[in-house]
Amino acid sequence: MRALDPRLAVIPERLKGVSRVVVFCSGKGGVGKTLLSSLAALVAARRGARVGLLDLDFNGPSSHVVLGSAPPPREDRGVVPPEVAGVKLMSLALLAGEAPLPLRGADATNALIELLAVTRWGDLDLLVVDAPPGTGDELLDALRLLKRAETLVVTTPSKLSLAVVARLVRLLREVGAPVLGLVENMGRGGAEAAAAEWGVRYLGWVPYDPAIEEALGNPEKLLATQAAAKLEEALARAGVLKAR
Amino acid sequence: MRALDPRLAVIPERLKGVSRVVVFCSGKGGVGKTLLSSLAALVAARRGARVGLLDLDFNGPSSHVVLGSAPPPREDRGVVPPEVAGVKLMSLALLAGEAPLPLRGADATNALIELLAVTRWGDLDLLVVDAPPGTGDELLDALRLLKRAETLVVTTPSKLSLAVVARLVRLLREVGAPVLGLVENMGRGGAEAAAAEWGVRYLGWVPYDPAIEEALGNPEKLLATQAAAKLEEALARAGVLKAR
Amino acid sequence: MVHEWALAEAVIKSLEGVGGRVKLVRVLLGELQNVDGEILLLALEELKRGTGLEGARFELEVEPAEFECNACGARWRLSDAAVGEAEREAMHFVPELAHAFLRCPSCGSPDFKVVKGRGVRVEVEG
Amino acid sequence: MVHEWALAEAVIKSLEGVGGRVKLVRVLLGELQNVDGEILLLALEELKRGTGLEGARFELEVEPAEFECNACGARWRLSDAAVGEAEREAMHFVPELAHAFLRCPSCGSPDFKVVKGRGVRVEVEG
Ligand SMILES: Nc1ncnc2c1ncn2[C@@H]1O[C@H](COP(=O)(O)OP(=O)(O)O)[C@@H](O)[C@H]1O
Ligand SMILES: Nc1ncnc2c1ncn2[C@@H]1O[C@H](COP(=O)(O)OP(=O)(O)O)[C@@H](O)[C@H]1O
Ligand SMILES: [Mg+2]
Ligand SMILES: [Mg+2]
Ligand SMILES: [Mg+2]
Ligand SMILES: [Mg+2]
Ligand code: NI
Ligand code: NI
Ligand SMILES: [Zn+2]
Ligand SMILES: [Zn+2]
Repeated sequence: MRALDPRLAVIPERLKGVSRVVVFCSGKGGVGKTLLSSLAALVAARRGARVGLLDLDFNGPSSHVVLGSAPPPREDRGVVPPEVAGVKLMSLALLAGEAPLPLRGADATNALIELLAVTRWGDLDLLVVDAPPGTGDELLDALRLLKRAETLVVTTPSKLSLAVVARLVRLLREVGAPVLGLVENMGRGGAEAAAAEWGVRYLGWVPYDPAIEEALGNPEKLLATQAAAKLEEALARAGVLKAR
Repeated sequence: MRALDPRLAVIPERLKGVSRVVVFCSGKGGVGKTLLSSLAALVAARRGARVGLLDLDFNGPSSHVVLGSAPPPREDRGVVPPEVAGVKLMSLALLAGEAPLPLRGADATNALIELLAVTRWGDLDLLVVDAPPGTGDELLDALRLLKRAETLVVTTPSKLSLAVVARLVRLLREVGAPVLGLVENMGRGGAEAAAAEWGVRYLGWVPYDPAIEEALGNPEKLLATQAAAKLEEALARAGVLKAR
Repeated sequence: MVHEWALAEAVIKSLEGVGGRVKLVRVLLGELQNVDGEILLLALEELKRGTGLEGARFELEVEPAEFECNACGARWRLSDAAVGEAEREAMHFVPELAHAFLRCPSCGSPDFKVVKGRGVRVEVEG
Repeated sequence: MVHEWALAEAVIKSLEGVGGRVKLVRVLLGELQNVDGEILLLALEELKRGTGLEGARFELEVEPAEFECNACGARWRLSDAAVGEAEREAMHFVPELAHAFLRCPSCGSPDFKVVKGRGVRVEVEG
C-alpha cells in the first residue's frame, strides 16, 4: 500500500505550456512587488506576449485591485483564470470576496498546491508571480514547486528595505533560485551600490510616480505612467521582454 | 500520563509585570508599522514610561535598525533584553546576526512561544509589539498568547493599503482583539473616511517626513522629527501615553 | 463542476510512477474538496484508458471535515456550518478558503485548524 | 547558561494545575534546546520546594535533533553540522534559529524541517 499526493503529481502537467516563470520578491513589504509585477504583466501583454499573473500574497492579495475588476475564475476541466487587459489573473481574492482570509503557513502551502494543481494557464510566454512579503511558506514553496522559476528582486532605497533585502538575496542563492536582477522602486539610484555589493545585476530604477494612485484599477492609465515606461526598460535589460 | 507544554504555562508569569500590550498591525507591508512602533516606544520612554519593544517580523526584522545598534540579549534566569534609548528591545535579529532566517509558519509559532517563555521584561508600563505584514501565524499567535493585547492599526491612504487593512480590521473584530484606532501614515487625512466606514477611531495622520531616512538608527534624531511629534499626538488621543 | 476532471487527471498522473500491476486504487477525499464522486469516477474510468491502469478498480472514500478552534478549542463539523452554494463552490477549488467562509460557532474566530477532511490521498494496492 | 532557570520555572508552572500526588516527572528535552541537564535538575529541585511537588522525582531525557531538507529530502543530525559556540548559545534560547545557522549538508538549503529534537515536553506520573 502506497500513499501519494495526486496534487503534486499534476503540477508539472499544469505548467507544461508555460515558457517562463518570474517571481517578483523582496522579503520587505510595501516596496512595490504587487504594483511592479502587475505592471510587468500588463507591459508584456501589450507587447503581444501571452501572460499570466499569480498573486501569492494570500493574506493581503491586491493584484486584482491594481488590474481592476475581474470576473471569478471559470470551471472547465480545472479552473480557468479570467483575463484582464490581456493578462490571465489568478488570485484567492477572486474566490474569497471581501472576507478576511487569515491563513497560517501550513494553510498557505496547501492553498498554493491546490491553486497550482487546478489552474489551467494554457500556453503562456510568461507567468509573473507576485510574492508576499517575508520569506515564509508561500515564497519557499513557490520556489520549491515552480522548479524553473527565476526571481526579480524589488527594493526601495531605504535602509530599512535594504537590510531585509540583503537577507533575501542570500536566501535566494541558498535555495538555488536564479536572480535576474534588482529593480529599485520609488528611488533614483540609491540602491545601485547595494546591488553591486550583493553581486546582483542592477536593472534600473522606477521613480515614485504620483500618477500611480489615480491609475490603480485602470490598465490603460497604468500603462501610460512613467513608472511603466521605466519598468519596461528594466525588464528589457533583464531579458524578460521579447523584442518587439 | 499527561503531556504538558511548560513553555505555554510560563508565559503569563513572564508578562505579569507588563501593564499594557499594544500591537502595531496592518496586514499590509511597508506602511510604517516598524517605524511607528519604534517611534512610539521611544516617545513613551522619553516621557518616563518603562517600555519594551518586541519585533515579531521574524522573516524581516528591522526594529533594531530603526533604534540603532543594540548589544545581544543577556542570560540571567532567562533572557534579558538589551536597552536602547530607554527601550528594552527583543528581536530575533539580535540573535541571528546577518544570516537569512526563513521561518515557515509553524516555526514562527514556536519561535514566538520560546521568546515569550524566556524573555524577562521585568516591570513595564508598555510593551509595544511590531507585527509583520500579513495575517499569518505571528499575528494570530500574538493575539492568542498575549491575552490582554490591544491593537493599533496602521495604514497609508493608498487604495492598495486600504483594501488590505479593511480585511485586517474585520479579522481583529472576529478574534476579539480591541482596536484602539487607526493611524494614517505617509498621508494627510486620506484614510479618515475609511476609518469612519469601518467604525474605527481615527487617531490622526503622520506625514511623509523626509528627515526620517537620515535619522534611522539614531533615537535622538528620530525623536526630533515631525513624524514623532505627530505620532505622539495620535498616541495621546489613543490614551496610550500617560499624561506627563 | 468539471473541476473533478482536474482531480482525476491528478490521480492518474500520480499513478504513473507506480510499477507493477495495480489492482485497486483508493481515492481518499476530504469533504472540504466537495467533489462529485460519480463524476470523478466517470472521469477516472475514461482517463485510465491507455495508461496501463485498465485493470485497476477505483474506490472512493470521503472523510468528513472537522474543525478545531485555535482560540477557544471548540470542535465542529462542516454540516454544523451554514455555508452558501457559492462558498462551497469556491472551497472545492481551494479548501483553505474555509478560513474566509467559516467561523468558529462558539467564539466567531477564523483562526481554526482543519483537523480532518481537507486533503486528497491516493492509496494503491498491487 | 542560567536560561535553565527559566525552563525549570516553566516546568514547575506547568505542573501547578496537575491534581493529586505527583511521583515522577519526566522532562523530555530536544537536543536543540542545548540545555545543561545538571543545572536544570538542580533548579528543579530548588524550585519544587513549597509547591506540593516535594515528593516528586525528576527525570531528564534528551531527544537527539534530526533535520529533513524540504528541497532535496536529505536527513541529518545536529552532530553532523558544524556549529560554533555562539550559534549553539543562540539556538538554546530559540531553537528556530537553526534556520539561520544550519544549512542542508547536501544542497545548502535553509528550508528544512526539524523532524525531532526541538521541543520541551513534560510527562507526569501520579
Ligand atoms: N513607483 C511608484 N510610484 C508611486 N506609488 C508606488 C510606486 N510603487 C509602489 N507604489 C505604491 O506603494 C504602495 C506599496 O506598493 P505595493 O505594490 O502594494 O507593494 P508590495 O506588494 O511590495 O507590498 C502602494 O500603495 C503602491 O500603489
Ligand atoms: N512617516 C514616514 N516618513 C518617511 N518615511 C517613512 C515614514 N513611515 C515609514 N517610512 C519609511 O517607509 C518604509 C516602510 O516603513 P516600515 O516601518 O518598514 O513599514 P512596515 O514595518 O509596515 O513594513 C521604510 O523605509 C520607512 O523608513
Ligand atoms: Mg504585494
Ligand atoms: Mg515592519
Ligand atoms: Mg481542490
Ligand atoms: Mg529555549
Ligand atoms: Ni468542480
Ligand atoms: Ni542557558
Ligand atoms: Zn472558537
Ligand atoms: Zn537539501
